[in-house]
Amino acid sequence: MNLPLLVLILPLLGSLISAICIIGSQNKKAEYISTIFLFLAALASIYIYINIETFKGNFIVYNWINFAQINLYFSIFLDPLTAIMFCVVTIVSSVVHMFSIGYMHEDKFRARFFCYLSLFTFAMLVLVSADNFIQLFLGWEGVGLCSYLLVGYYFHKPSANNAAIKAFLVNRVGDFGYLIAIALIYKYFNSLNFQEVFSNTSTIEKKNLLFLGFEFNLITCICMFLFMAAVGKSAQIGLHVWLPDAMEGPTPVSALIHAATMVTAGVFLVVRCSPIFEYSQFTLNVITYVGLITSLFAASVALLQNDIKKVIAYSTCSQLGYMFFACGISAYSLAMFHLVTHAFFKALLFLGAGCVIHCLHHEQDCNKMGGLYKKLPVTFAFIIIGSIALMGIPPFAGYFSKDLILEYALSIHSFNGTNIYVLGCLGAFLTSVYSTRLIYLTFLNKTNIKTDIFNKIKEPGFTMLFPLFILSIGAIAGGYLFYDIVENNAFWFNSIFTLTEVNYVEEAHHIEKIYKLFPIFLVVLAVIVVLVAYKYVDSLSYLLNYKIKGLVKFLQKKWYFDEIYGFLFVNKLLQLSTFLWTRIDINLIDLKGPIGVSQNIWKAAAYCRKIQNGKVFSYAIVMFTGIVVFVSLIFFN
Amino acid sequence: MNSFPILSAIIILPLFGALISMLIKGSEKDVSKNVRDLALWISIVELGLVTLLCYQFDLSNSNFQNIEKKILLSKFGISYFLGVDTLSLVFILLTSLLFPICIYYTKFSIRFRSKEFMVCFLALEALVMGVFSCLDIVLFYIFFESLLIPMFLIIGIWGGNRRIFASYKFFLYTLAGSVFFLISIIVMAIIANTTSIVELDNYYFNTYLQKWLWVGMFLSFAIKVPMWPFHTWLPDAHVEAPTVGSIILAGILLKVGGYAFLRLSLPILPDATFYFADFMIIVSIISIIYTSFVAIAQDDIKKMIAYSSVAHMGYVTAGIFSLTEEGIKGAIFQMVSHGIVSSALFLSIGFLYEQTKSREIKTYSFLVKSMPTFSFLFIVIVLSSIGLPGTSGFIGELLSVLGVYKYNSLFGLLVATGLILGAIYMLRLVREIIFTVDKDKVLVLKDLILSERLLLLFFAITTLLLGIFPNLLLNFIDGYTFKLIANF
Amino acid sequence: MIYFSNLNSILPELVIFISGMILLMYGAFIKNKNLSNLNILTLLTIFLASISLLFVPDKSNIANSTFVNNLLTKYIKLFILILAFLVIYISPNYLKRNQIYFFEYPILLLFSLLGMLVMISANDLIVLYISIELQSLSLYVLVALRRGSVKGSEAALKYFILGSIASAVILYGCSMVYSVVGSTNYEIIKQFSDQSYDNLILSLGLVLIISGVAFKLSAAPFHMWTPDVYEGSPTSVTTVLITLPKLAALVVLVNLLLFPFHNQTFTWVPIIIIISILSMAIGSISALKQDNLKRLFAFSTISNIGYVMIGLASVNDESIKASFLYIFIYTLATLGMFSFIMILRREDRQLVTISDISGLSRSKPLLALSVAILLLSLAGIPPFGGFFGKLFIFTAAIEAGNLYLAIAGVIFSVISAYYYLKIIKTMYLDEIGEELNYILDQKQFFVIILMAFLMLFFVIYANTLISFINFIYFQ
Amino acid sequence: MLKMTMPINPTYFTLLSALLFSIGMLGIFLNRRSIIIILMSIELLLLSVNINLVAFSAFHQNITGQIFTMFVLTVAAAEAAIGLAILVVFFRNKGSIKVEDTQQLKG
Repeated sequence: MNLPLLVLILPLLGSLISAICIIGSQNKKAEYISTIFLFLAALASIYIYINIETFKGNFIVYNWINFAQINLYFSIFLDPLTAIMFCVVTIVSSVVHMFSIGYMHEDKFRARFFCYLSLFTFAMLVLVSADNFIQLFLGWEGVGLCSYLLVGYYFHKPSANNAAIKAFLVNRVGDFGYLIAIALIYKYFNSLNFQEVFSNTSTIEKKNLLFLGFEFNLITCICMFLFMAAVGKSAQIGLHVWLPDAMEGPTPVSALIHAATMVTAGVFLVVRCSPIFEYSQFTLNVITYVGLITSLFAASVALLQNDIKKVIAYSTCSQLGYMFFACGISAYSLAMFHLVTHAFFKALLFLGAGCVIHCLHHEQDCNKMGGLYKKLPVTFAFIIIGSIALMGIPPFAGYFSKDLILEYALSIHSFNGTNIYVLGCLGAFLTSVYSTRLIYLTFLNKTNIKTDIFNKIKEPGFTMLFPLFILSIGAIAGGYLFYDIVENNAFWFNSIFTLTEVNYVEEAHHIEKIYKLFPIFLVVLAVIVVLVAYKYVDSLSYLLNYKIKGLVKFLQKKWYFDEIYGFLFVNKLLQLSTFLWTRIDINLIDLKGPIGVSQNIWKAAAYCRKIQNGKVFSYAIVMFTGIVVFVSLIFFN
Repeated sequence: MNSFPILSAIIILPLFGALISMLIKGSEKDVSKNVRDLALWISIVELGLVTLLCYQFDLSNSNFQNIEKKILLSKFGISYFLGVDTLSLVFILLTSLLFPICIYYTKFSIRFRSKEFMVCFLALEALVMGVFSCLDIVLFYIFFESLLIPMFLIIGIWGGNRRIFASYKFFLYTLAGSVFFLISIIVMAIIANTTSIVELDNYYFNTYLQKWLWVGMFLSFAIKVPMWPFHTWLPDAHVEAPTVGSIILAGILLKVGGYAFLRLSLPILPDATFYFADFMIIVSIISIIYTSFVAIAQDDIKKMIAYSSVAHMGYVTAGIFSLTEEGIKGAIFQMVSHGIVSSALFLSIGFLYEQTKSREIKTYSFLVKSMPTFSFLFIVIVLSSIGLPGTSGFIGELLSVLGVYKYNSLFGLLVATGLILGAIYMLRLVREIIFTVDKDKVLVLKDLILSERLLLLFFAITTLLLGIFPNLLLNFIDGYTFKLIANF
Repeated sequence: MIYFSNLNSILPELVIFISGMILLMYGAFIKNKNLSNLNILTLLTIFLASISLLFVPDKSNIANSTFVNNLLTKYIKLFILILAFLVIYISPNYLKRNQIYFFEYPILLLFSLLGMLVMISANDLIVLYISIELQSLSLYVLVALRRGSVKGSEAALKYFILGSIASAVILYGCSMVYSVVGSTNYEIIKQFSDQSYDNLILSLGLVLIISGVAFKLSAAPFHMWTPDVYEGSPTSVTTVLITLPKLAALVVLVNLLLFPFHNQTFTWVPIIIIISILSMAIGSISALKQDNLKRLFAFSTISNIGYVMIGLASVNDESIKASFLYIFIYTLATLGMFSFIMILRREDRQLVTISDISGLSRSKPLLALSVAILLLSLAGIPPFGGFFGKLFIFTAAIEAGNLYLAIAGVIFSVISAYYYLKIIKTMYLDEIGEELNYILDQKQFFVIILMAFLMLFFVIYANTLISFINFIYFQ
Repeated sequence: MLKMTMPINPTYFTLLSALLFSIGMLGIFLNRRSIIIILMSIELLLLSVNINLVAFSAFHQNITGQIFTMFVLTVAAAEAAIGLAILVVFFRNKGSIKVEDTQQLKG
């Protein structure tokens, strides 16, 4: 039996079986079967990752669509990039499956949850293992669908439904970009398979296309539209509005989808299409600066969020910014490295937050928590590990991936590089500020939970803590385990393409020591500042609420993006549609068209009846005028 | 040409059935019972005949098969000329599938005068089969026009409360359009001195004349499709028609317009088609975007679905007039998928309508609790109508967008925006009726009975099947598209 | 005796004339007592007349060519006799119930029939005028037959006044032609007009004659009398009025325009075009708001005559044949419709308005179905005969180059489809009204079914019919 | 022997008959009083034609015109008879022979 096919089929089987279990409503069976299948898939994908050499290649499942001499196959295309993504997706997914057994324990219909979760994993694997743009689009939209279903899992909550639709529609806007990119590629490359398109990108590089009178470079257009899709999926600035609302879904969902897998699909797309992106320097610059702005924007907004999950969501958004500007400076392997490590420690943070929320009976506002280190020491420890990895303090994985990006950026001595380094450090500083604030408010702060509830809090069960343990290994050891991704480029074989062959690690070593230590110094400084500020400066709340009230409100309101979009799109859309319906469709087209014409004819009929007035002599007059007209006709011709 | 005239049998069988069901006497109750059984059996035998036709149809040669020709009128050689190729076979198959389902479903929806209903319905089936299988342009016009009579009666007698207005509008609007088509037919017949479509295909009319003929045909087919400015009859017809009427109207009658474009406008008038291609795509773009916006503002479910069918048919006409191979294949695929999806949508609304007798969105809420299986199947069908990859809707839309993009990138861009708009009103509908919890709406609906579930399941499975294995259909229409593309 | 040698060419007219006289005597004796056998006798005479048609030679002209026979006239006469047979066949029941069952009715009908037969084969203006007068006068009296009804007498009065004006106009036209040509014979007129075709007085005379005949055809500017007369007169008389004189008048017009005034086309073609467009317009538009069935079908005749005129306006042989085919189909359909109007009876009252027949499809399904077929055929909806009539008319018009006429015809047929549809709607879509009287008159019912049958299966016998018309057309 | 003097130019006769014809027509349009006047004007129409016919029969030296006139006269008589009969029936039903009363059938 072909192993990669097995990895793909297992989640699908898991979801089908749990779908059947929904009808029988034996939730127990659904949980265990889908989790076991996922663990098997994880082991298989680790095995594939280890000896990628033997499994390399394209395994065709069946002939999906063929039209106009194009044959698109539904297939599993295995190369190092896919193998890594297989590992990340399956490991995190199996961990989340296990965690949600505990987390969703009291929900009577959790078979449906597991069905959606496994279906999501299957869709993600299809996306990752695509060998043509259409199958990637299939996985892309499948993932969007599952996020719609999972975010809207608690369908009795109206806010969950709205959030689900918002997520789906914003993703759809991104997919619109993707569809245009496909159409462009199809029109000029006359094929949609990765191999053919990547191989002759260099030949078409100089081609310009005319659009509404403007001259555009073809490759830049394609890359811009592909990047638009990535922005939509990875919630970069502009199309990020759906990510914070997606927190309506259960926490394991956010852990899996909004931390590790779906949001990284955008990065994966950019890395997968690196052969095209390399030829368009303009797009790479755009990616760099969008990544930078997003990381700063998300970090700044995360500073003052009250909801624990929203803070982590914004931190994901900002870390994605890091990955994107790593791709921007065509350090794709660094981006992948950061993606992998980030997947582990962000999932760890989310699941930790999940434990906290679970123990406090779905209380998400961190101002109402505090002093939990006494009650939940183990979760506290795991969240500490996760935050340290996030902040990038040396021994943990975060340091290796994030700081490597910053050091390499500095080492290329280009305008972009220095910008990235400076703003990256600022981002790192903000990251450490909000993560320490989060830890302080939830754990170290004096409790403002009512004492009777506070006493009843106890540690979550084994099924919830063991996944945390696995992820913490990843968060700690991730840096070492996956370091060879960055070490030798040979690992990537030819799945990533860069114009100039660069060895990132020893490039990064060239910069002076001081620049290496500066980000760590900033992070530690931030930790101390926050702890001191919250611990001893009692006038902090006064400072925040009055002194810099405008800035605080601005950040809390998420830079007013929601309001702008709400005004610009949502109710404008409704106004336009009612206008079109009532004004144009009914009054103009219908009344002027068929009904208008028939009314005129009806008036003519009434007029004719009036002429027929029954008087004999009027009939005779009409006859006579007829004769006179005909007689006069003779004279004229 | 084998001996047994399958095509005539396919047309005459339902007429024969209609005749017999006229003669059935007896009390109201058992007349309606055995008239329905008779009609069901007739349509199932019809389905068997169609499968036999498909079975013995060899895909290798792409020209017409099962030819039957008998001179009716000596003038211009107007003849009873039947023949079938892959394009018409696809639609004949779709029709023969939908009719038994509708007849079976009448058990729940048609309560009174079921004898007249079955007569109209079987006559409608015969005429639709005639439209898709005839090769003489006058015969095509005869079937194309006489479709209106049974449909007029179905909407008029068994419709909603404004049914008479709606049936009048439907009948006279389509008649007004198709009358110009008659003028084009006569002009063509006089000049080419033949009325068989096969000969007309290779007869060359001069371009100036082609443009006028094309305009004549456009007026009739655009109303039938319906395209943007001529679509105002569809929402009224759908809202007032009985569920079964809506299924046939959306599932098959809209396809007759698209089929007519592909069978008549493109092959016979290539230069005019090429000349008007830009105009047609612009109008289809307006159809897609305009009607999607209007659908958002609707509060009557059936009207919303009606407007969405206009948008979906916008993809069809855009695909056809992109004059590229994938565009046309996309258009045909979209027609089949829209036939299945819109029939399923109208069927599900029919189930709701049976229980609550209201089509307003605000009457339903939180169906997921009271009707879980219905909600699941409804969502699968809605996803296909949005055009989610993995469902048939996606393949149709993708190929049309690729085709239009190849023709002209700006148009391709605008057609692709339909992708976003389509999702807005469909998801809003799903949220309103299936998920929102509304305390004051206390009506509890019973979930679907087994036979209703099977019907919806059949449609859901077909959309998914066509989405996962589209090659079944795409290879099937290969022969036709190559032949058509040759003259562009 | 040579004079009597070619008697056989006027045999049918003789038979009708003589039997008319005999029946008149017989009628005077029986004084409305056993009128049924009087009726049978009239049917017998008509049957005899059609048999005698077989003996008429294919090609003959007698009485120094004032009376000509050819294949066309022969078979048109046969068709008129068949129509007359049907009309008389279905009317006795109606006459009995509406107290107009006098012995004069069949006899007057015979005499108007005689007038029509002579009119068709008239080859001389004098004979033409006399036959027109004979036919019109008997029809005036027929319309006035129902003594008690005010409407009947008013209709008769209008019909008389306007009819005699029209005859006066025809007469004046003939005198104009005579004053220029010096003879009233068609051949001599033809020779004269061949030499000096742009003679003003001649075209003036022609125009006047056309206007007069157009009145008989109830074409547009001269149509004002039709709705009032058809509504006022008893339905069986309207059935006569609506079918027979139209056919005879058309043949007269065709004979006149194609034989003596053949090369005067520049005068009469524009007039025919104006007449056709006006008739179609007024016929279809003013019928929309009608509620009375008889009035509605008056306007429907006007619009159908418009279509026939399109055929005539395109002058070539194909279009004239198309006109004959059209008027053949249309007369049959209208005959079926009017026998339906006669059959509509509830206890004592004769139903006339559309709303009276609401829900007919529930009470009398077969009757409703055949009426629906007739209506759809009149509207020109495809599967039925009417569509092929219109198809050939439009083809002929387009072939002759006047495309605008075809487009006008097509648009007006859409408008007219509305009021045919309105009747179908009342029958099928509306709720059922009170019950018709249960026992339908068998004869009328049979005629309706027969006509519906002819319309439905037109396609099957269409080819034989067309080739037959080609065969008899002016060989 | 009757010397054939220069015959009167027939155009005068056409003018005369046209004049009579238009008088008859006006008689029908302008009359608002009674129907009998309409009947009389119809008779006048027919007579005007006779003048024309007789004049031109003399001009063309053949008797067709006069034969035609004979027929016209007989027909005019028959018409007058029937017209009066219908008028009598109308009077018996309606009670008056004013032109305004003939307006029941309209629309």
